[in-house]
Amino acid sequence: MTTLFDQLTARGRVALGLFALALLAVPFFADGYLISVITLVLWFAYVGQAWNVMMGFAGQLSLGHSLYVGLGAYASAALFVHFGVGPWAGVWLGMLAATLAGAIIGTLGFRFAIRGVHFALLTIAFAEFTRIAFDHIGWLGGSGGFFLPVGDAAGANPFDLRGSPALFYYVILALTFGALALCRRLLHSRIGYFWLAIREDQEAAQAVGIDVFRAKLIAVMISAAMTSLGGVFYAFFYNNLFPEQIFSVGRSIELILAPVIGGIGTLFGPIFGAFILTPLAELVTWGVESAGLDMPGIKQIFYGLALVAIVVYRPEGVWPWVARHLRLVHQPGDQPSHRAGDRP
Amino acid sequence: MAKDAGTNGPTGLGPMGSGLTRRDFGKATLAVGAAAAVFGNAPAFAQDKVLKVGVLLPRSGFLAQPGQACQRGADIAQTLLPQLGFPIEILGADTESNPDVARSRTEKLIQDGAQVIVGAFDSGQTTAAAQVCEQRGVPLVVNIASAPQLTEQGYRTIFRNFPTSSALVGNGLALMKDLFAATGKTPKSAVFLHANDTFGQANKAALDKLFPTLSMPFAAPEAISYDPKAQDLAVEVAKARATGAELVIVTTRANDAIMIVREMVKQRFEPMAVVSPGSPGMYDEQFYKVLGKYSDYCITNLPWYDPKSALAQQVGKTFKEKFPSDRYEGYAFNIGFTFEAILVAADAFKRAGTGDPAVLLDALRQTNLSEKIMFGGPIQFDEKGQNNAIASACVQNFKLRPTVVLPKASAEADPVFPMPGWQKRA
Amino acid sequence: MPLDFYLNVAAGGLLTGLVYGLAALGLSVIFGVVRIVNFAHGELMVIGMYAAVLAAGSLGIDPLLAAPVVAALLFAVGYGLQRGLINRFIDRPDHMQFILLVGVAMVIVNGLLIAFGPDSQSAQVPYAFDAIEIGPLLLDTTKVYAGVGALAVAALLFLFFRLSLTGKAIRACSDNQLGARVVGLNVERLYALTFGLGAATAGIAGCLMTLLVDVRPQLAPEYTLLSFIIVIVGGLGSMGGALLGGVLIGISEAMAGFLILPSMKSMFSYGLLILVLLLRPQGLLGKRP
Amino acid sequence: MTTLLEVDNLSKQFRGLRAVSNVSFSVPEGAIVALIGPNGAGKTTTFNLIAGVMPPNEGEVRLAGRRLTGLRPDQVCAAGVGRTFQLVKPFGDLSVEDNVLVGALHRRPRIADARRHAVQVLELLELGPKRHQIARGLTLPERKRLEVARALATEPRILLLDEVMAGLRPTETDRLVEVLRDLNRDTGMTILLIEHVMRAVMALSSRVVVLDHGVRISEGAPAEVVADPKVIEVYLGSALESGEEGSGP
Repeated sequence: MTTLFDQLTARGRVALGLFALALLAVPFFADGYLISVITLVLWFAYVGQAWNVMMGFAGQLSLGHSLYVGLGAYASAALFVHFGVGPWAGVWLGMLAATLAGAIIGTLGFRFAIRGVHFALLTIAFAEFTRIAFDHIGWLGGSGGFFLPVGDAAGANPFDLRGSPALFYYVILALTFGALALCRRLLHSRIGYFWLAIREDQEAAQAVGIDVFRAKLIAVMISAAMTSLGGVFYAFFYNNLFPEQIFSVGRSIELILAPVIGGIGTLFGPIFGAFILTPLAELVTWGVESAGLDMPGIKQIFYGLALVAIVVYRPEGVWPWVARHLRLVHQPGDQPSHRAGDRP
Repeated sequence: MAKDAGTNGPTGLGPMGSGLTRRDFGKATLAVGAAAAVFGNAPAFAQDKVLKVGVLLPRSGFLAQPGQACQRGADIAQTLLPQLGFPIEILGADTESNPDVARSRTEKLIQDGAQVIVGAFDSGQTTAAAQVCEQRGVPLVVNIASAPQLTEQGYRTIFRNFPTSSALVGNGLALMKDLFAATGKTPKSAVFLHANDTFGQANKAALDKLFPTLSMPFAAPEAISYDPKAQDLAVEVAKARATGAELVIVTTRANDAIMIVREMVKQRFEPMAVVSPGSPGMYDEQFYKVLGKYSDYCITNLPWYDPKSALAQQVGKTFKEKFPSDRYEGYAFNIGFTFEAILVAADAFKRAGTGDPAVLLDALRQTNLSEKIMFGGPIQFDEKGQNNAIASACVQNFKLRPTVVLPKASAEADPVFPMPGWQKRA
Repeated sequence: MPLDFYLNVAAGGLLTGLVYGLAALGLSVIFGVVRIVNFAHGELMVIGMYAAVLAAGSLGIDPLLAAPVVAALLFAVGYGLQRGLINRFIDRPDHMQFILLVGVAMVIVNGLLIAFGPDSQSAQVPYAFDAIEIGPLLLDTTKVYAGVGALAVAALLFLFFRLSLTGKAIRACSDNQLGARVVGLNVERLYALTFGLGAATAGIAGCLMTLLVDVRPQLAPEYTLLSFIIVIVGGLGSMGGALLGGVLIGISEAMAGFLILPSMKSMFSYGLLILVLLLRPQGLLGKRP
Repeated sequence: MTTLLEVDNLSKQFRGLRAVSNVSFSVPEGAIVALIGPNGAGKTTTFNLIAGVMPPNEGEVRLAGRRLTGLRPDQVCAAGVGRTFQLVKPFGDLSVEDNVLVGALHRRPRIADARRHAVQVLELLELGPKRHQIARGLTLPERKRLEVARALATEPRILLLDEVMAGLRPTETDRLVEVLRDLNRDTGMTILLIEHVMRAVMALSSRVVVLDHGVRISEGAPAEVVADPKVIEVYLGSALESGEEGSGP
């Protein structure tokens, strides 16, 4: 689980290229169902990537990322419905709101030296707090839900984010690749190295002159802003918002599954994880159905067992393992004895 | 878009699909193509002897309870409708109470050949499905979902045979006036307790809007909203009691109805009646089981099956055969609307003679169904796809059974108002 | 508003809060010793609720009497879970433990859904609608039984940790794991025992809870979250803190619901949680790390 | 010789226990000064007070006349103090080069520039061949050197080394002593070190400060200090008391 894993070999580059091409071509050969599923996969890949900035890079566990999804979604939807402002202008308000929320949570949490599980719970608390607050904001529909007018499904109006599934597909694909590029850049930047240092050892990071508070705050803010963009997409993709759903703890959990399963702190982990999980869910549904098991809930049981199996047997995530075995990345110099002599 | 290029039609699914192993599936770069092989078969509009109905319901997750109740309506429809000359084949799907899943399941249903979608109990999941149906031009017949926006958002393929929350509350309040008139007793004040969720808030909005226009005999009730996930409603009931209201109006979900009545009994709060203007809860099987004698005399003014309707009786009979250990009344509401939604689709298909979506949509628009289960005029849809002719009945619990007491014509018994005190019950 | 209204509301909140506190106590004990945050705690509690409902429904046993048996059952579940699965995650990072337990929770909730169906079920007790009058107070009999039961179990647990040899060994283990190993304690076994005890406590809390609410599978995540709030407010790893947190949340929710808007009362709890995290991150009765 | 680091009347209490008590000493520019004393003498606490890990109850620290007390550790580093930790704290999952790169980034915001500098520092500490390895895979002596390299990469005016020789074999110690001496000679790097290994202290330092129970009991050239009866008593006493090798407070 290191930065080294994004050092693709020639083989890795080819695989990535083919993968990207396949994704670009999807709407030309796939049917509506597949497009829908992959759109969902990409959405989780995107927000997973955003979450990974905070957890995978800077080592700060957030279990309340639904907060940023919701803020982005509501801000852009409100501008669109109430003032006729298009989503790409509304994005800025959404990002501003989410960044601000991230800054508040980060400032409070980091100033008061809240770490680990406690920090994670602080993030949940803020998300839940906001959910209940939004339940009571009549201007945004409250718990009754906030509805966007439906656009023309046939056309494609990327400026208002109204149009066919293919349009949404390409938008989320672009976002996913954009996030990948941004994260790659971040990871190889000064702040990126600072984050990794903080993730590894906060005290040592401080001793080499890193303003830990500032660096962590930046991580939260970037992560929040990126996540809110996922929220904007969500709002216009689904055309309705309910605080109950968008701010729910369940969504926060769903959101971190892809990067955790794929491999925390790696660039391709979130994408890879999303491409495992959603198809896994579909596969399980398909398997359960073709086995004639008409038991609501059985699918989630298999899914839960699969999750457990993955974290038990692939603790560092599936991507690093796959990448190693398929030789998609360069191996570290010579094989170090992993975890052998951690502390003298 | 070259939709046909990479798909292999309905025949491609069988052997290839089952031959696909988990390992093949895991290979990232192959997954896209492989998934296309498994899931990708074009909609089959060829065989038009039977209408394929995709029934989308939250059968697990947070809404599992009503979702599974609705599913019984679909099961009955599958048995009964072909006997009545409506050939249908139901494809079921579980939304897991999650709009993301609702969306992809809808796509899958259409992919598997569903020519019409019926669902999805909850407004959020219904809009997720509506989105897909709109894009694919496949009609969506809503069984239950009351958010007014559903038919106001601009979808052209949506049909709703369920009242909007404003219609629901309007009818409910009107029936309350009828009740006071029929019994000659009128409360002087009321309090409104509601769950603060989609449905509860829609009810609240409708109540606020309609109340002034209805010239009710009491002042606008104070509203007390509570968290739909609350485990304990002692405080809420105490607060309601403190207002000194003579009438308690509730919009509940399921368990909260039980909690409210139980708390009222314990706190010895005895209003003239507990009335719901159309929410689930007080006619649920669980309500009777848990509360026993205290469940009696509670009133729900809601769309209900007309006990005099031949179709309703037939559905009731089929229910008895299929679920001998359960009571029809406890599930009738969810079953009735789900059954009717499927019936609406089947009827349109019969008239259209084809499952072609465009033709089917036209046929749906011209729906005029008088042979039905629930109270109200013939099923017809306005230009937005809303059926405005659904009436409500005043249903009061007697001897642990929901009993129609109003309208007079279909009444099975006379209303009792005010209700006898909690302690005075045998 | 007359004073007795407030008193009634507060007393009701106090009694319910004690049961919440007991559930949270189980969570706290597990964290204090094993250092694992049990994200499937509410699920264990709901298993206890179903067991109690089953006992009441099929055998006519009062949930209060069924509690010891349910506790034994959940002890076994907890012990097995720790031994078989969780033990190997003790040194793994928080998020890994989290996902593991999320997976476990998913299996439990949906297993219950398949086994018992989605409809809520209740344990019928003859005193379900009774109330006890004490001066101006009018208290639900069920709440009084549940609250007193919770207090009694908490006291027993406290005594166990103070007086019994095993209890002392567990405490030693939580203070200094390495030290415990050095003096020859079987840490793995103690961990499993602790997890079992925590689960059993959740099971008993579940039994008591069936007196107050009807059980359905979807309650589980709610209880997990609630236990968390309470434990953080009271202090992770502190036994008294869990009870105090439960009572505090119980009363403050009740009062907030009464004075402001009931649907906003959990917002109050989260507000309280945020305040405590900021002002006293170790919780009201927690020790500074 | 001008004074670079001044420690002025520093005191720190932990729950009534006086860990450091009115300690004063100074480190001249370009010198190597050793801070010695038995276990629990307050050496590491003094280091932490200098590095800004915690604030002192009394007194202050100045670097070239500038007050360091009250600054956060990263600000102290920015002021020109590089430090290592007694229990090494490598960034375990990063490569050796990246570990040092993080230090170098402090004064060289451009990655390429910082990386060049990092490689130079690694060469200096003879870690060049190991630079692509994952840090957690290094041996203890290598990790000790990595600590020094990372601190050095921040281009400090003074280097605080906390027991970098502990746990090394005599040959390894000699090697590191040589490296440090070269560093001091070639670049004029000022060094303050906590050390138990007297062989290193004698070989490196121009001055020695002796602490016991938080109090400075002696100061002077190595040979003088070793001959100081107070120092001998303290060392003999503690050797008689326990003789164990533990960590400081």
